[in-house]
Amino acid sequence: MFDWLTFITLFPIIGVIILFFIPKNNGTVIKNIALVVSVINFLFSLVLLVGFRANASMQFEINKVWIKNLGINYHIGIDGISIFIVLLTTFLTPIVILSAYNVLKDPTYKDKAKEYMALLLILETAVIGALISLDLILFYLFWEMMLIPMYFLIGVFGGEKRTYAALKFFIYTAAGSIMMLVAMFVLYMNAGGVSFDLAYIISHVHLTATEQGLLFLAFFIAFAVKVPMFPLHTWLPDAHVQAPTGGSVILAGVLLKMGTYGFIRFAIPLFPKVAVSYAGVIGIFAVIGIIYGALVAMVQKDVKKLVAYSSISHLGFVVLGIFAFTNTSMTGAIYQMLNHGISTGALFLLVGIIYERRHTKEIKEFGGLTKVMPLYAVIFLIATLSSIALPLTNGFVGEFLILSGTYISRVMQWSSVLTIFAATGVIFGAAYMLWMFKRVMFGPLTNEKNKNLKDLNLREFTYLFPLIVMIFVMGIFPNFFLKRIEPSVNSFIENNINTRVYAKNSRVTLKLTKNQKRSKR
Amino acid sequence: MMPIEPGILEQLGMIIPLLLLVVFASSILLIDVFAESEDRAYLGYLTAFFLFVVLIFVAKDFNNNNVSRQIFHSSIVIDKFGLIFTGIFIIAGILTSLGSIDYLKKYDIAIGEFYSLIMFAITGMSLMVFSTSLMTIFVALELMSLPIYALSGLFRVNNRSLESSVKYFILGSVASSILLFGMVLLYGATGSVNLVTIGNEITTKYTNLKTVLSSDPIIIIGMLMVFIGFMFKTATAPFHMWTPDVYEGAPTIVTGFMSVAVKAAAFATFLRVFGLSFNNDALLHLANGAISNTSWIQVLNILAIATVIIGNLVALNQRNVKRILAYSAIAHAGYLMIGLVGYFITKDPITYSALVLYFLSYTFTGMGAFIAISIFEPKDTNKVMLDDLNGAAYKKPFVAATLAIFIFSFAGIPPMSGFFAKFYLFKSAYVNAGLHIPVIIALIASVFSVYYYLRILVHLYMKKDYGDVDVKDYKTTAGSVIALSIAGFFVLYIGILPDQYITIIKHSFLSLIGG
Amino acid sequence: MVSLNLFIALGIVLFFIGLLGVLIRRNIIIIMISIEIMLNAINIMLVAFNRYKFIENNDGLTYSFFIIAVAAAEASVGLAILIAVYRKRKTVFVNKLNTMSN
Amino acid sequence: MSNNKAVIMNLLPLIPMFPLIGMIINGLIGKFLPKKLVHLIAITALLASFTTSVIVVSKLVGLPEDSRSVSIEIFKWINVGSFGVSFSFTLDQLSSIMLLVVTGIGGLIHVYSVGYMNGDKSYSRFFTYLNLFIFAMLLLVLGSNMLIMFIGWEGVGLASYLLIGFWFEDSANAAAGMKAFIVNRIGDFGFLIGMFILILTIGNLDFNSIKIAVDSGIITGTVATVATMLFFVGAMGKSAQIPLYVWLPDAMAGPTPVSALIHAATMVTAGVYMVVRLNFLFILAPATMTVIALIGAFTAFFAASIALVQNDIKKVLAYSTVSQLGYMFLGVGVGAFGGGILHLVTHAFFKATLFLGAGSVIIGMHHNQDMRNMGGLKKRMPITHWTMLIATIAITGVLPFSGFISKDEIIWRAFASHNTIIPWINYVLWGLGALAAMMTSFYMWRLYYLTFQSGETRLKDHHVVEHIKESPKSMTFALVVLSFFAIVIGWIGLPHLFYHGKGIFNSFHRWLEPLVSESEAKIHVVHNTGLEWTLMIVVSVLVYISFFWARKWYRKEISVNTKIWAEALKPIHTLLYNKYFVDELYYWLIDKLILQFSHKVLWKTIDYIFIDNIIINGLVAGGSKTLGFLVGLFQTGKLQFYAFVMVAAFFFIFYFMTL
Amino acid sequence: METFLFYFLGIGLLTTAGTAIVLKNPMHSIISMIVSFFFISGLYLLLSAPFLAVIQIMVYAGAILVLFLFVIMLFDLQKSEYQKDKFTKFDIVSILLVGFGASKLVALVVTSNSVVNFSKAQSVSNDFGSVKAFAYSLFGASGVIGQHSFVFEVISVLLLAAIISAVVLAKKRL
Repeated sequence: MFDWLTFITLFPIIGVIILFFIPKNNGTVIKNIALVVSVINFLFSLVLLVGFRANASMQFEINKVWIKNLGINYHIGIDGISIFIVLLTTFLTPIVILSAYNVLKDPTYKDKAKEYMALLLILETAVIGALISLDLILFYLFWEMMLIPMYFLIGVFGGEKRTYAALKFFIYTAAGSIMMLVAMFVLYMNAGGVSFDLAYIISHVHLTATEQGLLFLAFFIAFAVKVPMFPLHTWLPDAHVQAPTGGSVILAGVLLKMGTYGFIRFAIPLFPKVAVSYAGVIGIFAVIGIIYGALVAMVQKDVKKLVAYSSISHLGFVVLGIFAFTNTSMTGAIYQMLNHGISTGALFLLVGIIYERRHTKEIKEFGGLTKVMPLYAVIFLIATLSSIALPLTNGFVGEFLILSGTYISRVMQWSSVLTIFAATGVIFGAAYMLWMFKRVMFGPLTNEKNKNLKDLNLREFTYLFPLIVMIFVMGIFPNFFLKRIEPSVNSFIENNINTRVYAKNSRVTLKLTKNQKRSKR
Repeated sequence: MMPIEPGILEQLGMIIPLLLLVVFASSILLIDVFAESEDRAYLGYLTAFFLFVVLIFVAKDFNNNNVSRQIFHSSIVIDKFGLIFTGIFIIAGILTSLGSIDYLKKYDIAIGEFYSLIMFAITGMSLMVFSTSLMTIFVALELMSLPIYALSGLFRVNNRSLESSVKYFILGSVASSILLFGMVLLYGATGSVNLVTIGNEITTKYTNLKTVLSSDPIIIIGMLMVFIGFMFKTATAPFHMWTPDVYEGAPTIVTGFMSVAVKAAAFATFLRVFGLSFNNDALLHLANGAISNTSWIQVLNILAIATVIIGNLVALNQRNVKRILAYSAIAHAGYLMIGLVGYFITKDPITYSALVLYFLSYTFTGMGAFIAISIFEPKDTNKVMLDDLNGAAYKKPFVAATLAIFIFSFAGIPPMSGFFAKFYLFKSAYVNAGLHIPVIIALIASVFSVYYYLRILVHLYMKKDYGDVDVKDYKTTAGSVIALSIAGFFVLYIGILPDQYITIIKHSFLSLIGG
Repeated sequence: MVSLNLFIALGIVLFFIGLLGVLIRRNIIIIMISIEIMLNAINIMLVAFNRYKFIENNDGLTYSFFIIAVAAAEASVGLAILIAVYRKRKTVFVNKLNTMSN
Repeated sequence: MSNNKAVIMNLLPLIPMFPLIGMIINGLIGKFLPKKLVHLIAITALLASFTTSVIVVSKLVGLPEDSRSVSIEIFKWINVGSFGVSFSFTLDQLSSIMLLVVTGIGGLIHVYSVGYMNGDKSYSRFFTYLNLFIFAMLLLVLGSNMLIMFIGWEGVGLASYLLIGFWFEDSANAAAGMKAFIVNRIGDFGFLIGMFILILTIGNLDFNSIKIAVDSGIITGTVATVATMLFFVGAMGKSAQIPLYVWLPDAMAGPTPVSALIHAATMVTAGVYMVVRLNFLFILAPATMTVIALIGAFTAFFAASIALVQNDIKKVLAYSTVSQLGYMFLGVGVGAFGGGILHLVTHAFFKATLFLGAGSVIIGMHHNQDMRNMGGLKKRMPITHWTMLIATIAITGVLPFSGFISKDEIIWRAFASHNTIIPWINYVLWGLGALAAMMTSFYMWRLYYLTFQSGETRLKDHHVVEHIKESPKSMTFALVVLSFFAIVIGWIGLPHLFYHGKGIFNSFHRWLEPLVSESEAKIHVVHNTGLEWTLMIVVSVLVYISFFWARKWYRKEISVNTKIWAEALKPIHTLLYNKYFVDELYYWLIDKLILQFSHKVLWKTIDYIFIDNIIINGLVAGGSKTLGFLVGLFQTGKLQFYAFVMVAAFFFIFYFMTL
Repeated sequence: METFLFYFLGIGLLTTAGTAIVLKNPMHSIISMIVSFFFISGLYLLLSAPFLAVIQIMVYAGAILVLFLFVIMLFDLQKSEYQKDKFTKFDIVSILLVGFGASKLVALVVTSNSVVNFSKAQSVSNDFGSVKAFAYSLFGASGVIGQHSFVFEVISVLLLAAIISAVVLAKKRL
């Protein structure tokens, strides 16, 4: 049957090649082609969704030998966990490309449209590749490949200190993932030195406790840098502040998810015992991330930095959800990954719009924009509400599932205390987002320059509208998504946590409620 | 392996590639003499063509004869190991000759000798790799070095170029004489200069390092002298000091050729010499059979780690691009050395093929990078500072793009061949040879290397925009474009599908043991 | 009777004298001469070994013959470099030639 | 009988659907429609949902007494693993009352705001937000599980945020809106954790499954206490009780109909509704009940004391609302769930009248809200004057009016119900209740006399004074209807003290009987009609004294001795006027604790200095650069030095090998 | 007699080599170098390698050092020029290092058994060091490749390369 996954991964590259032949100066043709390519790629990914059956098995699986001598094979596939993140990527890329139309108008980038579009498309390929690969080295290959386009996006198209931010981004991730490579060697060696295939290694590896601990730490650091988790997060604000709008939307929307996805796909299945025994500690770091991110966001002067710190806080929730190891919390975590991609993506697009008009990101420069840009205000409000998890928006479903799942988790130590502290994030979230919204949108229109700002034009509305629709659709009809995510999560927890860690088949993850107990008796 | 003495003609038949090289080198000279037109560009293309012809012969040899035979009284052996490395030298030669057309035109040096010297150097290198006796190695070493001394001093009008050739000449001669001194001592102890006989003599006479040291230290001193000779040529840690100055001073194209081909030749010969004659347990094991931690492999290991660290650290705050690439060459020599130690410990096809794959990838990456840098070199300065590259990407997008590919391949970032080369090397060293600490140090050091590699890209892409890039004389003709596209293509191709190359290389391993 | 190790000792001492010459003197000519000394020392030892230990063939002799030839080649290139340096820098002293450093 | 159920089933989802449709239409294309059409859409939406709720409630009345609870599931919202939540509505006795109150008063206020807002330019936006509020409130009321209630809960929070900050040009309004939302959010935090506890213990959040769990003893005392305490935190946030009341006075920044609808009648009562809805859970936790009662009583007293000295008419009414909510919680706290709901209903009507009256006064006075410049509006705005008078009488609790019935019921139950934890608590509760009642009547009559009597209007601007005239018909119509109910509505809940029959008069308690009787029975109430009469008389006397006192001071021109008294009570006055400096305390707390801390400590030191400068740029980047520089020093460029290093290395290695 | 001859030649060689590297004036050191070559050819004769002795004088001394002389005369260094080549502190360190290292090395080598107690075999086949032996090894006998003829050919290529390099380096205008 036609190998859709590889097709979707490589289709953007075809787009890049087509772009290659177009002369540099007619920017619009380049932009349109890039848009068409990305939209087509999104439609093809919908084919994936249609063909996806809501069960726990790995679907669209291809397993061909790639490098026999090194034991690396081209083993790809998606299941409930990764399908929607792939869709998120293909969904966000056309939006970002559409949003980039007038970024490329200002003189400094006038005939660099081709590079900008090519970088975005390559980024899409790398991310989808990483999401679908089930071979350790194939994943590592796409994981590192993601760095190049993002580096150039920040470095060439960024703000003043772009080179510093781009370099910091690159080295942070590269340094983090070096130890993961060593860990992969050890795993390969321990599993008999035959292949780097994930399933093969999981079934054939038997490590001592200390080895498992060290290797998990190596994987953990690599993914924690990407998430980013508390102590390793200082690259994110710099990267976001300097990155162009499109770059930071993709960075926040998709690249950050690679960290959390990495936890679920690689770190936990490989070392379930360690993951469970350290779940509490990781939970603490996640909660620190939530509260720290929220508090620091509150005092930011720069809108983009504020949204950057807010995504640190949101991803803290996701990590908490993952390491609670209950099916509600993990499904919620995966769902929250999608929500964060959409709501923070929308926020960055909106910040980008006012940046394009006023060329400043300082909050005090704005104020009372609602009078001048009402439609913009409505969309900004909806995005803010989704970001602070108001019910009937997508944020609420994710956060509620994570918090309720974490609360009832018996695997993670101190899970109830952590949930309470994490729930305070809901308050701080509302505080800094609404305070920012008030300072930017409400209040008197004093600043002269804001007086004649134009409201959203049609193009801007067209790329924001799908996000708004998704916010409500995912808020009101989450079952469509949850139905597909859940079976994979159940089987994940079943064979990674219940059987391999607790080795007895008691449904340990969920504290047995009394009436369930009674019904069981 | 049965040394046989077929007739002269048949023996000559086996070394056709070498002969062809010499013939072509001299014919280039003749053509140059009779040519009237001032412009010598066509010579570049001609050399490339000649080298390509030789490459075909090498490939033909590689496919049919599977048994390697020692000829000319076992002074050389024609085996797949030698053929593969000759192939690498020839590829480097082709890229150099194509890349040098523009470069020499920029410095308006119109001499044919440049190309013939390149050819002679390649002959020297392949002879070195084929030889199994120390004497042939010495002569071949000289045949390789003399043209390089001349080439590095090509810009007589530029102080740095002269200085680099003086330094290279004097230190090179001292190193060769130390190598000779070692040879003499070994000749004294074992009665022959043939590597295999030396090896057998040592194993028959002595059983472990302690007895060798106590009874016949001359062997150890001789071996050490040869070791030092090679350490100089491969620019390993304490003996690397000449590299930055020589690479910075020499013309960029020659630096490229030196950093890729000369280094590869030195490594290959070192592998052959120490693999055949000194890799026996007499020199490695202590009385109680355990591997002694004062054996030469241990020394090599320590030097390798030192090279990696020095190479990466010092490069961090260099401003001259050629000097950065010089230190990066040292760093890569360090990684290769770790691979070599891995090979010596295990002597299995995996570590061997990792090593050779790294050379293949490094050839394309190194040559490509230096050709691209040579295009960006401002006229008559023989110096490429980081600031000379500012905004160059918008003047020459193709050249800058290929340079970016090579830079990422140096840094070992996935789609480029550098990633798989580095990955395979470190995997074989870590998994097969058990060199845990050196690999971890190397990996950490390679993260530092990302910093100074990306600095080049920063200046290329991020420092200036379209408007304010002043017109520089970066004119490129077909030669360098072809060279860059060949190098770029292979860097990407090996990066994505390295499998068939690894199998070819593994195939060549069988003959090495027989040698 | 003169035994082998005397010759070898002589060769080694001569070799190190040559090496010392390279390290001490600034003048390139003298350095080249010391390199020649080192090569001669090697020749002496070669001949000595061949004469005392491996009398049946004269490999040692032919090697030293080759070494003389190679030394000649080296010397010619060395002097060519020296001329080029002198013509440009008007000096033959090596410590003047250190424009390149970190 | 079964077709009644069927009718309810398919009509019930329509009720919230109408305001939703109204909101969507007004939201999307309201800006382009003429003003008339905009408010027409909004009002018809409300009217439709009111009529359907009347039909539905009448059908419910038709059902037999014990099965008056119909629920319908529209679609499955979230189900993950064992935890399942679906969008489903339930109509039972309690929600029917709330339904009528919300749609009824909502409708009237929509009519009223046609007049009030006709000058405003973002007319359609106002009605969109109003419809959004009604939709959210209906969700809250009709929701059959805690999560749907939570959706409504936060939905009304959002609507109040939008409506308070309706005139966003003035940053004070926007700040008030934000403050309201954040304080509500703090309450919702408690609500959320409570829900998690329920999920932990019984696996889902449906009200009837909670009831089953309570009956079957799955939910023990401790779990119930913790859960109910947390739910009460949520209630405190939403219904502005002591610690979290600060947002309500500032919420007056919104248009007056908003204050009337949201901050008097419906939203703020959500907390009380939730407690009554979960009465079977709260009853299990006597500790929480005591806390609720205490906080209720104390809030009543505290808010009333502040209202005494406020000069802004809307501020007085705001603090009066806080105090009346305090009463409701007092009632519910002591177990008088029915009494609490009754007071909720009566309060909804007379407080709405008061607010709308204040609104028309403000319109009349051209948006001047300070009572000190009002006075003498009796003859200029007769209808507003009479309706306000009726509502004032009702709120102060004079016999025939509704206020007295419900408030007195609560005060009596406060005294009569026996508290297991602190036996003497009921005296304190009664005392606070009585004092609060006294203060209520004082500040209400002070408001009445200052605005309508005490001589001529003291407003400086004579031009405005001439033009004060009665508000248009749409406003006065709502006032008249509401004031009528302010009198009448109390009668349906007459306590058995006055009326023993089965008639309409105490139908309210009988109506709520099946829901609350079981838990109310658990509280031991003293039955001593004589005592009940005496206490009632004592309270009425207190009310009359403060009425007389206020009348003496404020009826004529502000008399000379009021000034003497004011001087004497100066310190207390300033304390009360500045609202016990609570707002300043909160601001200092937030500013110092959170903003400064996170700016200086979290961001600047940890993030910026510690991680970035010291570790990354300092040790890693800086360290390696200096190291590289040091190692680089060896590169002297002198050839002899290199040769020397080579020879030295040779000897060193040689020495090493021969070790 | 023979030992006397060895010591005479040996010491002569060492002293002349020493003076070659110590003397300031390059002319003087060249001359002392030529004298040392005479001592070396004497040693070769001692070691019964007459052909080599002759080659040493003709090729080494005659050709290579004469080349050096031409080059030096080409530069006609003034006295003041090469006087500047003074000893520095650094040289003393290297002298000490090399001296110590050399002595240790000699001590070790002299005692190692592949060197010690080998006395000269009396009778030497007549063509040991002779031209005939050389011819056989270089050019091989009737149809059989000589033992070292391959290396011989390579050296011819090497010389060609050396000539070209020298020309390239010495050309006035490229």
